[in-house]
Amino acid sequence: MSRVMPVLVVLLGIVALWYGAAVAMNAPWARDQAARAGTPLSTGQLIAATMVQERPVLPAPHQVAKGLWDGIAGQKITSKRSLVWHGWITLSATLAGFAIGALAGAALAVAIVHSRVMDLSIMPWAIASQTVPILAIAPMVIVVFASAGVTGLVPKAMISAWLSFFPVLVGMVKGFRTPDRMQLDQMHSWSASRAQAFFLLRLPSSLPYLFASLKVAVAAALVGTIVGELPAGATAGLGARLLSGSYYGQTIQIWSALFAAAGLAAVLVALIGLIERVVLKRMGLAR
Amino acid sequence: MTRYGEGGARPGALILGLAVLVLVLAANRWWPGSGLLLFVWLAGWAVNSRLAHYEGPISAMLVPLIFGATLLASWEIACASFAIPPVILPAPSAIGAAFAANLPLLWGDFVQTILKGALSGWLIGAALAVAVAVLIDRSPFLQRGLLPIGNFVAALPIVGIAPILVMWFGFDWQSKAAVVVIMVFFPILVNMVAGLKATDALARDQIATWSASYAQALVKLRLPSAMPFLFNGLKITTTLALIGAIVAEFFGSPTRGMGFRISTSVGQLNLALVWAEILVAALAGTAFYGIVALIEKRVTFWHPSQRG
Amino acid sequence: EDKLPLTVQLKWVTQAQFDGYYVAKDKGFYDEEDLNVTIKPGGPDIAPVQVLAGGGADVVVEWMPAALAAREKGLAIVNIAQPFKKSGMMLTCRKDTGIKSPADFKGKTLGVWFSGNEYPFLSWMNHLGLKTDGGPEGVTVLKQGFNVDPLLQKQADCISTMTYNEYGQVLDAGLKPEDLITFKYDEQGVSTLEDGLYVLEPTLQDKDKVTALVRFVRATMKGFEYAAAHPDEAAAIVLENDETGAQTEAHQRRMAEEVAKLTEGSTGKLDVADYQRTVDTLLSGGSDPVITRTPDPGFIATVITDRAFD
Amino acid sequence: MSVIEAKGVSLTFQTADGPVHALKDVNLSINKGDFVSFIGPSGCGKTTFLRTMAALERPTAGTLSVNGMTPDQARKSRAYGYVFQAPGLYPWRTIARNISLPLEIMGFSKPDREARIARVLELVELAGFGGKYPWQLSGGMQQRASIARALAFDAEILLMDEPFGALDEIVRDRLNEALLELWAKTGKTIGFVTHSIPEAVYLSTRIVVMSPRPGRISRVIESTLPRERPLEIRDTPEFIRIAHEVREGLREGHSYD
Amino acid sequence: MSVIEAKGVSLTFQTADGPVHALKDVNLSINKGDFVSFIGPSGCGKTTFLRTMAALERPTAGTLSVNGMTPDQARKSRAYGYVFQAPGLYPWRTIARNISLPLEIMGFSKPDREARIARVLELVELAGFGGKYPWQLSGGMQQRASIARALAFDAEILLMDEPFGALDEIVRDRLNEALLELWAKTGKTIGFVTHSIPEAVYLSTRIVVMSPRPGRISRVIESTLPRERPLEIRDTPEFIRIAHEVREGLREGHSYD
Ligand SMILES: Nc1ncnc2c1ncn2[C@@H]1O[C@H](COP(=O)(O)OP(=O)(O)OP(=O)(O)O)[C@@H](O)[C@H]1O
Ligand SMILES: Nc1ncnc2c1ncn2[C@@H]1O[C@H](COP(=O)(O)OP(=O)(O)OP(=O)(O)O)[C@@H](O)[C@H]1O
Ligand SMILES: Cc1ncc(C[n+]2csc(CCO)c2C)c(N)n1
Ligand SMILES: [Mg+2]
Ligand SMILES: [Mg+2]
Repeated sequence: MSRVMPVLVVLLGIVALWYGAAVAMNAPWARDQAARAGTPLSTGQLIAATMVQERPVLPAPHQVAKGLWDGIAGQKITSKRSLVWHGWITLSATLAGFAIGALAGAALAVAIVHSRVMDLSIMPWAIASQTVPILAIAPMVIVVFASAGVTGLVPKAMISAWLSFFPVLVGMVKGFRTPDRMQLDQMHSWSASRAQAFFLLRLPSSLPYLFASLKVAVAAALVGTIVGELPAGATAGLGARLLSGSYYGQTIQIWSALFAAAGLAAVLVALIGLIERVVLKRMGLAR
Repeated sequence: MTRYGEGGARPGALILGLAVLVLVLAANRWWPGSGLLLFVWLAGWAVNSRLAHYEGPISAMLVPLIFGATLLASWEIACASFAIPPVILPAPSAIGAAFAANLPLLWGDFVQTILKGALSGWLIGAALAVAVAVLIDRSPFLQRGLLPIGNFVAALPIVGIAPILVMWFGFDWQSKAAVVVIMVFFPILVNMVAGLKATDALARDQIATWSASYAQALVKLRLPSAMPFLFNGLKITTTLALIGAIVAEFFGSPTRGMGFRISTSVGQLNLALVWAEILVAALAGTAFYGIVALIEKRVTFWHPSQRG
Repeated sequence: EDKLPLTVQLKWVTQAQFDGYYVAKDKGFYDEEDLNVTIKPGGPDIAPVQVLAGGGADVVVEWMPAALAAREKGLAIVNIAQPFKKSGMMLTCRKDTGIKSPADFKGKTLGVWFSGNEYPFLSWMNHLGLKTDGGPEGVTVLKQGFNVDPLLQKQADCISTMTYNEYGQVLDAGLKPEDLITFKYDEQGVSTLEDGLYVLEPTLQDKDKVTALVRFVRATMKGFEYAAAHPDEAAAIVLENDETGAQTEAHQRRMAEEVAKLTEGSTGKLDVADYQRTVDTLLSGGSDPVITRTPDPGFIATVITDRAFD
Repeated sequence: MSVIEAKGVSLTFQTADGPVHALKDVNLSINKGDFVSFIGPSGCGKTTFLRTMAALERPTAGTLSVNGMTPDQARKSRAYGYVFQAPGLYPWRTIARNISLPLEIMGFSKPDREARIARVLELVELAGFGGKYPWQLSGGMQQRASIARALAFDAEILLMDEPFGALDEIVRDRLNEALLELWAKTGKTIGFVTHSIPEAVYLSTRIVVMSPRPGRISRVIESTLPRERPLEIRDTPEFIRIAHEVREGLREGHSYD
Repeated sequence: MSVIEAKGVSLTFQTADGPVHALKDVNLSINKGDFVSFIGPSGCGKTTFLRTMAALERPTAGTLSVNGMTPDQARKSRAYGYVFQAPGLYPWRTIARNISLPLEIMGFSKPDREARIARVLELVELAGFGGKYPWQLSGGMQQRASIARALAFDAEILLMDEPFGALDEIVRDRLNEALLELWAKTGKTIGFVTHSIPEAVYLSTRIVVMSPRPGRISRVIESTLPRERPLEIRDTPEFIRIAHEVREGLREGHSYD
């Protein structure tokens, strides 16, 4: 109860604001249309007109809700119009990409805290790699993979891994360097090997950073997949859905896909939050 | 400060050299061009392992440069020896030529996209995220109410919001900044919330005995101890901000900007210019990250990770 | 069994613009020719020429300016057939902006597609003597996104539309034809050739591929003919093949009808006059031309259409 | 007039492997200007009791009042100066600015702050170290800095948890004297945890001996020494008698387990 | 036969506001089986010297050898058990698992580990607290846990930095006895920092008095007490004489500043 209430209240506030914004943003078009038709609108009629447009600047909440409902519950989940179907395609590539990215990020971080050569040579290039606009090279990546005969989930997952490895890398490098002097000295006085100092000290003390990074990374992985879905021939997945909605000006379809994607991200983030709580509790860190 | 346990092993250099030579020749036989590639890599790595033993700013500059040179050399070699068509991947030399030939154009795009779009969006997004993190931290009600919804809103994928924001904020840099705000908000928020929770118990008790007001505890204790986390978020988002600003231009823009140039040049198959823009993005991103990292070093000098 | 395989990369997402291919596949025209055709939908991020160069497809649907640009960049790309005779590109303006003729463009904001599609526009402005740098003596150019919002939101006075697609969307959004004024590139004498079929030169050395291409072009043209005659059925077939589930039937039906007007009069063979007009338009494209010299004759290969139709 | 009044105070921590009775039915009344030492085996609840007085823990049973208010109200009126068992200096502030922190919070003016910082640094023999960061100081120096911080503002009640544990005998003697002087001059009420019997006897007007499991008060010894105490008082028979009594009390506590 | 041999050891820290001379020309030779105490005012370099012996700092001048090896080689051969001045327990491990940590690192078998943990917990009087987390223990209990951790594996050289600072007299006495017993039985070499003069005299075969700014050895006092030492030895004239000498040395150091 005490967990649901605040969410509901805030949600209610947002919905109210949203309706207000929808009226304000959609009104010019409604007024225009009326003016062209030569039938002036009363305020009531105007507000009603802003709620039902087919291509609103900002769709009203209930329009999006209906779009979502149609997309999720209104179709067989194997239908091409089902958001569940598209969501699943996106989710599978996201999870694959996230797994690859998180592992790669963590592995690079390990290498960086242990080797000065790696620290000096990798870090600047890892940063540079993230500034390459993926949407620009994604088509080339897809083309290169396709010419090597690799299509489907893998190229998308690579792009999502590309985006998600960086937050993990940065967070883990920080986390692995968090143990203080005395703790490292202790390890040192026991002549612990690097591996031992890593698993027994650096890794546990990096966990708060790790989880914060993983949350960011999983959201980034989803964005990566969606971006990867555009040049993959815009056939399936939430990204394709977004794009085709955008291309055909179907505002409500865009918003539904958008919410489905954000919902997916929120679920993934919440899942990691859950794992975080369980892990920290089992380690005695959550008091 | 003393360091311990460093000093690399020095195996028999001659044997190693011979082994490398054999490996290189064998590889080249089996796959022409790959031998040279392998050689470049091994040589670069060998030089770097040596250099890394010298502490100080010079080796810290040289090592990444040599690594980068190795990368570029192998790219050039690969383009030449595997006959990669330039409409798929141009060689670094061609990219360099395009870069040098288009400096004024690249500068104009840089100003439009990075300075106007990315930077302003990043600043606004970061300020918003910090403010919301503090709000959330202040009120358990908001924490339960806003954080899940915040997660949700902030996870909206860029390709979905960009067209909407272009529709709302127009074609110029304002809509790009808006995209950047939304993109950088979440990572900074998550890190900042974690940072505000990370103060140690003793310090919290102390400040309680002084009966500090909420604002005082925030300013004097919690914000400083959240700084390492905040900078974590700020660093991650420097690159996100660039991506956001560039990609948003794909969805509508005036006839300048890095994203505009990239998408237009792809259509013209002027891939060298595309990569020259990517080069600008990489340089700008690295500099941006570097500046934030430098500020971090100054602000969180006390954190074990900075004390070395 | 041993059908000849062939992969074709489309320029855009699955829609009735490409109904000829989908109809040929669905109606078994490719089967009749013993072909096994894979159709890859495109999208705004796909440069078919790149896919071709990367070996992702045997044959691509592309607009001629992009193909010419690639040729000049050293990619041995060749036109083997030209299903679209006319250009569907036009500029659509709101009447309430006061624009009545191209002379009124001065000082206005115009939405233009880039990525290689801007050249006919630049050439046109060059003819009109208008600068495109945003100054008061010229026009302000916006890089238009995928949709028609800039016109609806009054962010632009005119936007680029295709007769078969975006124009319909403008109407769907609630504007009436009488609220709008349109300028077809064809009628302004600056049109360039659109959907054509292109392959790489080495493909034409491969006898099996040539055979496959001959059959492919023949069956495809049959598909376009059928689609022109049965737009409703063509639209249904396209809808069937759309994996995103985004298209609406009404829109696709209208698109099929409009596309029929563009393929009308094409036998599949490239008309040399059309080709020459395209090259001339592009060569007069202003300050930053997409091509700088007349392409070499190797750009056009008539072998396929010759063998297909004679 | 009693400043602190504990009636039947109990505190139980719930831990994964069962409850820990840190305090059990503690009754104590401390008068204004008293110097009360707490002594007892490690883990008997001294820190917990001090924390409860300062409103850092809430008793699970019983009541505690400070100046007739709840401890929390007293805390809000800034009645406490607290020296914790660990130094707990902020790593991002120099020693001087660490000491300055509570002064800033309480709104002292800048010149006043500077004067106070100089005075207390002098007092704990750290003059010249104001510009150093905590991690650049030795353990004992950090502990002294933390004492300086609690002394810098004039709280009515001073709670000190083993403040001199990490100091050598000579500095410790000097600081003991300084503390007594301060106490005499200001009439503060002081709660003081120590493990040193002579220190407890030398400083206090009253010595509270605690014993563990569950933590409770086993003896309260009133000092019969005069308020004026030169260091030599430690050789008087009276001093030795009281010290003996405290030791007895301590031993009793230990024999329990 | 000397185990530790320091020749002209100096160590200077570079800080933002100038260099700090933590150690200056320190010469000392410690024999196998010696029990050496270090005593001196806070900040005189005791911790720094202990750290240097354990290869946690590198001298800026002079040489140090341990068993004829460099300190770093000795460290790699796991010659040291080190008790730090602050407990430094890992918050994510229970007390038992904290003690287990170095044993895991050194590859002791599981039953062996468990036996050792039980033994040292008993020794420091923390039996029954193995399952608690560090933050559930009092300051003194944490300190004892950290001692237990250093005793759990049998290092040849034991370096202890104020291990008993946070303990009451009675526990301290008991632990002093236990330490002497352990030392007698195993013949370890022990370096021990303390602020308590009686403790130093009671435990050591040699007492090193240090003085600050710059940190150096001002006196080395050889104990003439027998190896066998009941607690009552502290009342003998010999004991009191040595204690006096140490106090003199300390006072000297203090008068320097
Ligand atoms: N947060 C906590 N959770 C659980 N148990 C706790 C907690 N804090 C203290 N305890 C327990 O309460 C008891 C009393 O602890 P306290 O810190 O008050 O002892 P102390 O008398 O100050 O000891 P010392 O002289 O060693 O500092 C101990 O047994 C300890 O384990
Ligand atoms: N990391 C450091 N950086 C700079 N100065 C340091 C550092 N560590 C110690 N010092 C300085 O070196 C001197 C000796 O410190 P050390 O910790 O050895 O003293 P100590 O004898 O152990 O004192 P205590 O009894 O208070 O623990 C001190 O003046 C201290 O300020
Ligand atoms: C980003 C982008 N926007 C528009 C076009 C132009 N275009 C080429 S094919 C096609 C289909 C028409 O229905 C359209 C609109 C493009 N190439 N790239
Ligand atoms: Mg305590
Ligand atoms: Mg010390």
